Amino acid sequence: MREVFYSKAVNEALDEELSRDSSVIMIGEDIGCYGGAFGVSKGLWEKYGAERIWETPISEGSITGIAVGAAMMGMKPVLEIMFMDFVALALDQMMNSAGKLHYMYGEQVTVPMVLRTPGGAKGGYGPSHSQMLSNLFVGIPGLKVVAPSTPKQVKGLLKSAIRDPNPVVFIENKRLYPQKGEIPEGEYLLPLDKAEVLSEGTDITLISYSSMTPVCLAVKNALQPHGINLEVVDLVSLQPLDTDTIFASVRKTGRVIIVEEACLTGGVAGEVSALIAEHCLDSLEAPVIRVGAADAPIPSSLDLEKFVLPQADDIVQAVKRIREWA
Amino acid sequence: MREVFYSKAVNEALDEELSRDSSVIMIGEDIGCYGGAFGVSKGLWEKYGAERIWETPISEGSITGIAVGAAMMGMKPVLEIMFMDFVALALDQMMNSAGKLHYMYGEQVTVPMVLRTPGGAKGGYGPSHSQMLSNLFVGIPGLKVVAPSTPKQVKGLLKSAIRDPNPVVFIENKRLYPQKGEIPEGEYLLPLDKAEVLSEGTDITLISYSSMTPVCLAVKNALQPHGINLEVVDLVSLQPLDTDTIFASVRKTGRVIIVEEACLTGGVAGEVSALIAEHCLDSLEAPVIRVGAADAPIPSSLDLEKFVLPQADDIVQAVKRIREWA
Amino acid sequence: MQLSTDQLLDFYHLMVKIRSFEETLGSLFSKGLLGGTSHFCIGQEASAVGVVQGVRDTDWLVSNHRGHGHLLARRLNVYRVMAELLGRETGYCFGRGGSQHMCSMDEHFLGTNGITGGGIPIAAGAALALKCQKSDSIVVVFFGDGASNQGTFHETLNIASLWKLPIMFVCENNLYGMSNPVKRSVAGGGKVAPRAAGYAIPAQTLEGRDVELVWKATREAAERIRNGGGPELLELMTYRLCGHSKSEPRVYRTREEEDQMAKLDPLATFPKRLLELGCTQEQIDDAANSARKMVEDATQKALQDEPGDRHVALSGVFAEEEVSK
Amino acid sequence: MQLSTDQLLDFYHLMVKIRSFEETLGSLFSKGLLGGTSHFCIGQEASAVGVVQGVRDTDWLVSNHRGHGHLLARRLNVYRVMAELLGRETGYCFGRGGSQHMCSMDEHFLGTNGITGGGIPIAAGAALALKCQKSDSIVVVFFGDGASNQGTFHETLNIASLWKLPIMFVCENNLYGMSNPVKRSVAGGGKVAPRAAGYAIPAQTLEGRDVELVWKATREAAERIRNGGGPELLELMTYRLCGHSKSEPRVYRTREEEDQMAKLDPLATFPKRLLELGCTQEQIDDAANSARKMVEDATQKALQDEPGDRHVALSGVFAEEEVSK
Ligand SMILES: Cc1ncc(C[n+]2csc(CCOP(=O)(O)OP(=O)(O)O)c2C)c(N)n1
Ligand SMILES: Cc1ncc(C[n+]2csc(CCOP(=O)(O)OP(=O)(O)O)c2C)c(N)n1
Ligand SMILES: [Mg+2]
Ligand SMILES: [Mg+2]
Repeated sequence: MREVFYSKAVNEALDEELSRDSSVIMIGEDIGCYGGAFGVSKGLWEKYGAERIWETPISEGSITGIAVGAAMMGMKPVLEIMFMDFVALALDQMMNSAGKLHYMYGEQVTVPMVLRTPGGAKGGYGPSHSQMLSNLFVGIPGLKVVAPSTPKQVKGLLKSAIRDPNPVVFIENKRLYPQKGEIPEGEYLLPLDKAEVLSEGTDITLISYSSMTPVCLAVKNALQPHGINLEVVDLVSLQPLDTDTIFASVRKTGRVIIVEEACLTGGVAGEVSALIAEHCLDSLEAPVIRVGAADAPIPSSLDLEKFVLPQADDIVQAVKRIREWA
Repeated sequence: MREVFYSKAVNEALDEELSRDSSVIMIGEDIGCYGGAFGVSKGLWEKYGAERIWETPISEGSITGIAVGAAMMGMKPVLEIMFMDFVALALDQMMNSAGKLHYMYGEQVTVPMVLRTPGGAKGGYGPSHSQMLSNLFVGIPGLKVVAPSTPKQVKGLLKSAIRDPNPVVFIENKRLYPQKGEIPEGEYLLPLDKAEVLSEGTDITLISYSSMTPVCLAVKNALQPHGINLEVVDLVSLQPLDTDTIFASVRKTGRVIIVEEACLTGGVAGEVSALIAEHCLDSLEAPVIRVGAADAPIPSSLDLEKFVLPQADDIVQAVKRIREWA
Repeated sequence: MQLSTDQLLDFYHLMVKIRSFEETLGSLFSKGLLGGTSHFCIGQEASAVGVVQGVRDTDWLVSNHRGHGHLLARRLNVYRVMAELLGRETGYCFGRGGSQHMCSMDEHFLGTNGITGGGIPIAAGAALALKCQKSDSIVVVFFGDGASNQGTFHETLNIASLWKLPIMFVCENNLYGMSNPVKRSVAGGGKVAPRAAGYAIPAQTLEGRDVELVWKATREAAERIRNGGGPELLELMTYRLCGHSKSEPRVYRTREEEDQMAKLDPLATFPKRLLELGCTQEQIDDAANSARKMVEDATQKALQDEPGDRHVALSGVFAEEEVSK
Repeated sequence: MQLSTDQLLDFYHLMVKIRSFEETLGSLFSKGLLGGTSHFCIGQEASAVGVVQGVRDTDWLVSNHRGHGHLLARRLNVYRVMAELLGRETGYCFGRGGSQHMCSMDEHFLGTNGITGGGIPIAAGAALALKCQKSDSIVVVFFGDGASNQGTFHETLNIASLWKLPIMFVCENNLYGMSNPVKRSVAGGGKVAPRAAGYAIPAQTLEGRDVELVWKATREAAERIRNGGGPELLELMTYRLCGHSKSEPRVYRTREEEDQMAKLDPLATFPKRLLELGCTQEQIDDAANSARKMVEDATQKALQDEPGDRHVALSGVFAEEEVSK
């Protein structure tokens, strides 16, 4: 094991896959000598050259379509959308092409592309550069969606995503990029469809993904001394959802709080909650609580931002509420 | 009261609002002499002329931005996106501009625009012309979303939507256009944030919207003779959800089936179910069941389409399942 | 390179096949045997045949919503195309795709596309793949005048030019995008080719109803592109001698205009040209009759077929995992 | 119409104010007093001032992510602009918007915009409103060379031309979109103006660091547009003498290039020109010093202010219902 930054883990995954398979190419804005807006692709352009690293004009709609077309023809494009807020411009091609082509073209083609994009707030970037838009993709048939929270996950999953024959929306996170964690030595792959129980507990299940997972772990540690034993389940995969792991935890604790950085309304937490309400009703000892961002744009001011985005204390409050339930 | 087609009710609302307020304009493709792809705007171009009815080139991204800009300057644009499948191209401007400007520009501007679009399948139109994409909008702060199911609703709500100072996504439905219903004589407005209990019942609540509402009503009628008394609640407004009405019905029946034409995963039904799981857990006598489209593209073949889209029989089966619950 | 009379007769055969196919669909619609909708290319057969026959069978095609001509000009199996439209499992895409979402990788046909302008970047992506793979194939993408107003047109032409992609942009300018005349949709006079200059892409506007002219221009452009010359654009002036979809009443144009345009119908003019070039009336009639017969037989056969079952409807959303690779 | 020396000194004053504002932000960032990020327009002051001063105060402005120059050239209150950037409630948008999302309707400033190319259709929509309202105001929209590669550029220019909207498209071509040089992003040689011909929109490429030239061209174009002549495009060649955002290391260009470009810095060249035109060194220094002082005072004042509270953060998502109307 060795410690690396989340951003470096992404970079290693890209590097290893570019090196093992010449059909892997990268497409995106400022991914050349600049190394990507968050430095994630640093060094790759120098190493693999402009024939593998396709730096594009600012044209999110078409570069997504270009990734689709290249994928249909046997390439494995890894597309970077610089901020997740810009995926709206890529959505038509993801929804109406990438997610549908294998099915609607009678399984004659596959679309083995990855759309990598950093979601979430970095602090002060404001309404158009801070959103976690996981919800936009989770309702689209034919797309896989993953949102890793640790360096280990992000590396193993990105490699799997690149090798997967289906389009994968790969949600990174700006706040996680500078976080460190241990990763295995040597090559490893992780499955795209598995949640991870990051910390076992008995009283309440905290379900989260991406940037909110470390926050949940911190809350667990903070409450442990008070005799509250939280289980932290990281969804990892948002589409498909690993219902086996989710339901097992819910059945164990009977109390669930789902935490995400996306807006409360219409988010992935709602889908998870609905699945629980359909399949684990008997096990529930308390209502399913969701903690998420307020249904508001994310303000630029750092002070205002804190009121809109879910904070550790919001989770603590939810824990209190759910414990009070008879 | 008089009987009109759903499409005609939309047309009347447009006509009345164009006539009462000169700041109302229409923007869209083929909305001139052609009268819109589904004939909804027939006659308006002849009556109000090209200075009010702005027929555009095929440029969904920009015409949405144009509607936003015109709205900021005091116009009340009614934008038509010909098929809901194409809203992905409009999403950036809806999400990153329309929904945010009032808030992020410090309440100096309002964006009183309506994006009208027909969702849902018409039968055989295939993967790119049949989707109900309500879920794309319900997670976006700052947008109101309505999805009327009857001629009466659609007329009163469209008039309210046009007068509302906020951006409203107005989901019409291709299958509903040729359906008839009674509407009041003279002018009337309906509130944008209210659900409607279309048929009272005591045993199970069916919650639905848009095209699935008449299907739910038909199921109610079919099961009534078998002694099953269903309550049919039409959400009407998807954002905000009228939780008062929803919860009241759930508390009454204790059993809920949520039905929508959108894909099962990541849909509005999930949000509704999550709200119920959080706020009405004590009242639930059975798991909350969702009925929706399969998580697949919508095939072109009429025969295949039936397997993917929710059918009356799927609701009947859900009713059976939910009744079996102890 | 000159076209032989055999080739010309073959072109005529293909054009009649397309016309006959569209007319057959029309009557299937009116008989209620066809669901959904469909966009016929009646009147536009020459641009389809001229372009598709002007490139190699191993060059890749990307089409749009009005794609039956492109499919048949590439000699896809008429029966399986018809079966697809009829929603039968024997169709190219098991009936899942239908008219606007049909593909045949065996025939290097990357698909029709229901999103106006949606195929343009996909085609560039395919061209990028060919470039990465050092293939000597090129990509041809068809789109209409209306589609040239989409952002994807602009973005993709720019990128294709910058990257010198092996792609031919073929705009079938039939003067209308649905009901919208080009004068009110394509600024500056209704022509698409002048836009290409903004991206340093060579472009020509040609009479698209002249199959020989189209064939020749395509062949030449294709060779330049194949030799690394970068993208080119062909604008083919044409006219759809039918409604936009199914049988709409065409309120946006006059019957006089249509009558004028009918005189330029390639299926009316081309036989005369064939006679001039020395073909016999019998050869011409044979070419036409055999085409019509193929369509009729194909239709009868396809009508017998069954639609897919629940499994066909619900499977195939995801491709199976690669076992490793 | 000629510019008086008073006007020219005023332009210089505005340009220094912008420069000083950006430099102040830079030091606030390095002191950790500013959150998020920000795009400085150091080196681009002349295009902002020349354009904004070349139109009427009642003409509407739409800006992009690099908007501080546009805001200050329109004489927004420096203190409130600074307060907005500092996230204070006294800012133009209560601190909700920040650098990339700032608006002042009183000053006819329709907003900066964080989505590259996002402001272009919004501006056309505003111009459509003016046309509907039979106003004699026009709209000016600023965007970069990079933004000209977005689909919205194409779609909007086309529509603006077709509808003869009262809009001036101003492209500040600073040779880079973030790290991407125009030669690798704007096909055909890196110039944006030639694209306008495809939409029959008159366009000129001008030296954007010459504030007088920019002012004059803007004035003339604005009058033509105001008189119903339809949209025009101005491409203003300029250079950002700083990183794309905050203090990035600019690996994508050489220090030599930057040194060459620094010689064209409008803040270095314009004072010489002012002397030539008969201004005294004292006048020039006064103009500069008063500008710097305004920025300093504004900054000190804004730093004292408080950020908004929970209510400011969570309210205002929806506008109140109109009571009827
Ligand atoms: C994104 C999108 N917008 C609108 C439509 C509806 N539509 C289908 S074809 C068409 C007209 C296309 O015109 P053109 O590109 O000129 O092709 P033509 O139909 O004339 O062959 C329109 C508006 C669509 N399918 N997709
Ligand atoms: C849709 C979108 N894509 C990418 C970005 C990231 N980004 C911000 S500014 C910029 C470069 C813009 O270049 P240009 O238009 O030339 O303006 P300049 O920065 O040079 O003033 C990029 C890529 C963005 N904000 N929005
Ligand atoms: Mg056309
Ligand atoms: Mg630039």
